[in-house]
Amino acid sequence: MLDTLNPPKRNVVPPVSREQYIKAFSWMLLARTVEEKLASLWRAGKIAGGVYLGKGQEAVSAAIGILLKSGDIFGPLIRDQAGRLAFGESLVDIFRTHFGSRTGPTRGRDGNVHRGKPRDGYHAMISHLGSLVSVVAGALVARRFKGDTSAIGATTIGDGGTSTGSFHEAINMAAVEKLPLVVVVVNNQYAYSTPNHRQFACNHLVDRAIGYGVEGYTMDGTDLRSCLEVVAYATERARSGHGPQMVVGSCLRLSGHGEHDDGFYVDKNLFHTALGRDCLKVAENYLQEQEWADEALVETWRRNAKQQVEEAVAKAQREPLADPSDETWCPYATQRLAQALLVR
Amino acid sequence: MLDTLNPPKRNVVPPVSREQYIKAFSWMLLARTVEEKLASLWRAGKIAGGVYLGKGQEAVSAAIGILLKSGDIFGPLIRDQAGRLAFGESLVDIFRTHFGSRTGPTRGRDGNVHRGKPRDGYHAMISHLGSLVSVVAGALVARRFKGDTSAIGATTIGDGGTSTGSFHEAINMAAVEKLPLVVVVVNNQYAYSTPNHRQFACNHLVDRAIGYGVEGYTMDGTDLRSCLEVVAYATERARSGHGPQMVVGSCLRLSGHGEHDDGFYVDKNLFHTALGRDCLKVAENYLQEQEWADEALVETWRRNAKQQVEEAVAKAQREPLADPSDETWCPYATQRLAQALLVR
Amino acid sequence: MSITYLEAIREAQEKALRDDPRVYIYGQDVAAFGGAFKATKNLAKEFPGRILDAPISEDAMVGSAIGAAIEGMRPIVEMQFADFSTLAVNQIVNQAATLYWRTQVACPITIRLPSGGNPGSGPFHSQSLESLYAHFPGLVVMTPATVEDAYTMLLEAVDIDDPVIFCEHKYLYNRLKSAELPESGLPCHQARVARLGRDLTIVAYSAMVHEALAAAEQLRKEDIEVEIVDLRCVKPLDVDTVLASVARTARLLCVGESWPWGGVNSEVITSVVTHGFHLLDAPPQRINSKDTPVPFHVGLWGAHKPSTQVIVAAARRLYEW
Amino acid sequence: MSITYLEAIREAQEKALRDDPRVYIYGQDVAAFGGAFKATKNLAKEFPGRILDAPISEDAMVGSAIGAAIEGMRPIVEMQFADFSTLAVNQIVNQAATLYWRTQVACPITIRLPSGGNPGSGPFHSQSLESLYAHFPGLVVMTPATVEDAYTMLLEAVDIDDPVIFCEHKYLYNRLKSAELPESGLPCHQARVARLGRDLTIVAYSAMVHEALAAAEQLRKEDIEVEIVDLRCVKPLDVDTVLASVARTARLLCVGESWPWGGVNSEVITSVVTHGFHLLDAPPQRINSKDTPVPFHVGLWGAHKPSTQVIVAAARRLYEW
Ligand SMILES: Cc1ncc(C[n+]2csc(CCOP(=O)(O)OP(=O)(O)O)c2C)c(N)n1
Ligand SMILES: Cc1ncc(C[n+]2csc(CCOP(=O)(O)OP(=O)(O)O)c2C)c(N)n1
Ligand SMILES: [Mg+2]
Ligand SMILES: [Mg+2]
Repeated sequence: MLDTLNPPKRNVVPPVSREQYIKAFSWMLLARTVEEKLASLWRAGKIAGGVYLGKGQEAVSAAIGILLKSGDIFGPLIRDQAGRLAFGESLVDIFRTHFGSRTGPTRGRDGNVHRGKPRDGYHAMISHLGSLVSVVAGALVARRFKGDTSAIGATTIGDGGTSTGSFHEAINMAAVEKLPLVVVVVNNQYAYSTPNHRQFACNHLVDRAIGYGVEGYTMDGTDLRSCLEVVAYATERARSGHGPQMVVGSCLRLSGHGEHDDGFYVDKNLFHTALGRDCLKVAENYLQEQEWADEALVETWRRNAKQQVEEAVAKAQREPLADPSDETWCPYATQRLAQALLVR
Repeated sequence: MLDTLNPPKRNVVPPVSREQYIKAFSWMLLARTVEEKLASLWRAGKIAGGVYLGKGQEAVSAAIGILLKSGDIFGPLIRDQAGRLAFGESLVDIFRTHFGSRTGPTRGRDGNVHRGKPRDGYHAMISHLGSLVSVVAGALVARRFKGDTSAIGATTIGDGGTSTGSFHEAINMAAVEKLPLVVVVVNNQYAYSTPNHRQFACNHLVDRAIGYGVEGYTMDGTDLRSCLEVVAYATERARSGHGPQMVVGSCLRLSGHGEHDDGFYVDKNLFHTALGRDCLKVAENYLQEQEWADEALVETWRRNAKQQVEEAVAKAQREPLADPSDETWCPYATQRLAQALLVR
Repeated sequence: MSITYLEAIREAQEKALRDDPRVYIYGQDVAAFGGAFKATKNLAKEFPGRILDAPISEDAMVGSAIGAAIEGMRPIVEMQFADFSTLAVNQIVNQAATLYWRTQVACPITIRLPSGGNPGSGPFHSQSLESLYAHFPGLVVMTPATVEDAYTMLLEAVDIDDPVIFCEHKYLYNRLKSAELPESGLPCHQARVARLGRDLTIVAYSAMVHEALAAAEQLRKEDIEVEIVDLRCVKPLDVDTVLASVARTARLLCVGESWPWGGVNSEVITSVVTHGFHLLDAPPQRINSKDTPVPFHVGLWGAHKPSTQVIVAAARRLYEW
Repeated sequence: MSITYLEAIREAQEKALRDDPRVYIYGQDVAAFGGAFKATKNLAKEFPGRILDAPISEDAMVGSAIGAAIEGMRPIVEMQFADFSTLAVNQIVNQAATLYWRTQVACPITIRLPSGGNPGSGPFHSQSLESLYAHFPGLVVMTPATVEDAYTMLLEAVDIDDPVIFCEHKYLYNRLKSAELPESGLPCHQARVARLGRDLTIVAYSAMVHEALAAAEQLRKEDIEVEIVDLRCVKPLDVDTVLASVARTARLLCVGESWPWGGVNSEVITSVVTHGFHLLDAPPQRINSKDTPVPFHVGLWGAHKPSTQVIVAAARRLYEW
């Protein structure tokens, strides 16, 4: 399963344990539950703007979130609900951000997936694809300056995002600086409506790794075990001083680009290939195969996830929304500057 | 010598002929002579701004210029004097541009290496590195629209320029469109003062080709024969429908970054390696080895080149410089717009 | 039958493609998908091979359009949102905008920027970047406010030999409707008096023309007659038409959705006071969005951008000066 | 002993590095080479590991500085020329400028832009981009005109919690000298009256302050006393100081090297007329570079940018109004 490009296969990663697998699965399940709720809130007109789901990508994302440690840095993208949760995001913050609550991390100023707590190593993406990679790299430069040699950083990017100049500059720069950065490329076959063959012409995106002088691996994005193994390997390599790691996980986007989109353009055949498997189902089957959990236990978890989500939504809904009268409309952080402007 | 990365070695390129070699050598010699003159004019204070030389890179550049045909497209960079000449640039235009002559292709508006005749397929670079690659690619898109299936385009980029996002986006896009684009990367070991190891971390820049799904080759940039062979192969591949080609030529910049720079930071050991060879000398030796030309003949060519250059300089110096009173200071091409603004 | 602002943009592209073989469209998801906003819907079917999906490479999208234009084509580049054009700024302002000036070779490209705010769009899908581009020499920056202008100006943009930044307002896409499309329109370098008035001139462009019109209707009830100049094109700027209006009304209020510092409003006001200072009986005024990013929450967004009510209040104050 | 504007910039960086372990410098050729203009000369030796050469990746240079700032560092990014910052526009205006507003995490980065024209530099090594950045909310845009300000403002830029675009003028680098460096200076949000006068206010910034001063000396011979306000920082803009000066002189001429459309001049004039219309006895005027790219040929360049003579003539006309 460990399909590495650069280094020889090595047995540095212990086999995936029941405990770890179940932990990851729980985040996947919770993420799926969150997103089903978001979709229904959106359909009900309770969320302005767009709603973007990570359906089909929970395995990749959960694996990243779980294999990062406290003190690490994470720069998630739009389909990383599972990873965000695993990295420590509070459920209620998700809904606060979507509603535009005054209490949310962006206080209604930015919405949906544009949330984070950058000072805690949990970065808040802007929309411009590719532009977060260098930010996470820079955070790692800072850690090096501060003498923190144990932390690593991880960020994700879509197949489409790999075409951005920002992505290229950032990964090259991280390679020059030999930063402990793990870049996980999630190839879900489409960028909005654009299929791979209109996005790039190489055989496999992992072929880019060698050109940056970074280590590259592939993984089956629909298979949690593959993701846990490969991401464990990559994070371990990064942590032990082997510089940037590029991991390419393949899967299929199992939702529209956003909830406004029915994805009519997706090649329907893909749903019947290995790429089209639902990672959540695959993982549930594996749990049962391994006799790590039976259907009833999973059902309990599912109910539990639902309940947590309902509670979080209810809490967020009781909280005040953003209010223009709270705003000073001053963009500056520097106190004396802000004050001088307010006086004027 | 033909060191290809992707496709199997094939004997599609006929051996370099005496005639072709001599033709290329002549352009190299002429370019060197032009640049020596430019440098001395600069030292004499006759040229404002910077002067940038292609010393040590004439073999790569001449090979490109010679292997492009009439109707092809060329996007040269700063160290491409030889290629520009081989592609048809007039000697006097070089000096006109450096002097800021009213008669030059930019009429004094832009200077030194920023010249071209884009409508003739000879593009005029702006300073921003990497940004010309997509322009040349776009010209090839246009050719495809126009049904021109025989033309190709070539452009060069430095080791430093490969770090730009523009470069990445353009070559990826060209690969997706399968354009007949030859990108020649001239690795002269430095980008201004910055050595390769601060610029990229891969073993060899040609390793990038596979990640774009383009064919990639290496060549010895100090050896005209290698350059003629490999560029012939790459241009032929592009012409016959094999999509973008990436050629990486290695050499050493044998001048400062510009004439203002003494290059003190260059590792002096490099001058004693194969990279540090002067391609002009290497080519001259080869001519003599092959008994294609003896010292006396080369000396005649040299004198001839000098004379041509002196005549061009003299002509340019007799011509009027740009004059602000000629300028309408209107940036628009649209006649009715320009007129409306002038009336106002 | 009625046609929307968005449909007008689609129709203009269809006509341009039909009439001129040099036209093609390049952008993310513009082909089979028809574009994020459906501005190129069905065009790929109608014009096979001439509508090309681009990778997520804004810099290369514009760079390649420049190269194609050099070869005589007339590309239309669709940015998925105006906000993403910040990644193509270099190609736009340094390569496209300067090409003709440097080489005497024209650069007839049109870059469509779906612009402006919409509820819930947030800071990175709401920007109005006309002022960024208008600052640079060599660009034509169009900001159509009507269905008719969306149509004729886009045709003119494709026809013009200079690079055009075509700022189409997303808020108007489906909200603005007209009975039919005109055969022709004013040339882009002419502003339009959108409403005649006596007491006060409001200069606006794009979606703000409609806020201004709504404000004018309210003010009419107070017997304040507002004249409205729709700039249509913010670069070049038709100062003459503005001056002529101010000569009639002696009062100037500028309304724009972009940020205040150095935007369209400040250019209009400066042009008026440097050339027509004596025409004014009161200080010219401006209303912009607040000087922060565009907020996500609908309430914040509503307070961030100029609204009819704010315009009414400012106009009343100016009238009473 | 005397110290140049360029040396002041070097000294400020040296002091910042010495006093604050959070400071580091990132840019092309800034380490062993000391920077294209030698603004970081010897710093790599003095502060090993804290001056890092960057690949030719302006976007990643700024992006990484933002990431480091989030972690509490205070990076200084050197662009080799202001002109190349167009490749980092997205990181600057969308990521850096909005970070605090979005997340309440400050983004204390300083981006140094070697700006403005020099003989023979041409369209892509001469740009003045302060107006581009000042348009966007969240950025502080400094434009020091003196050796002293180059020093104290750069220290302030590093100290400030917001992203600062530090526009240092290349023409002044080696031409401008001072006896010594000050201990401290005005805060950046305050403009400075660079010369007292009675008849006319000239507002300028960066290199144009010196053209204005030269013009003032000439005009003095005609008994026209010019007051000069050096803006120092164009965003935020100290309108109060300008208004106070105009209140004394009743005449305003703005001089800036950037392009006219929507630049500093138009923002200053608009701020003055909207807030202090009644103070003016004559139409405010502006002098900018011409609305074309910056030409290469020295003669064209001289005619493209505002010169002392043009300022003198405009000031005289305004005085006689
Ligand atoms: C620089 C940039 N250009 C365009 C967009 C608009 N856009 C948003 S998502 C998207 C597709 C992204 O595809 P991919 O990177 O494969 O991620 P996925 O949505 O498949 O997870 C596009 C084009 C953007 N966000 N950023
Ligand atoms: C985008 C961009 N950033 C910075 C520069 C400034 N600059 C001019 S030449 C140069 C070095 C170029 O190195 P390389 O690409 O290796 O070409 P070489 O000079 O070695 O031929 C730099 C940094 C530039 N021209 N463009
Ligand atoms: Mg995708
Ligand atoms: Mg080089």
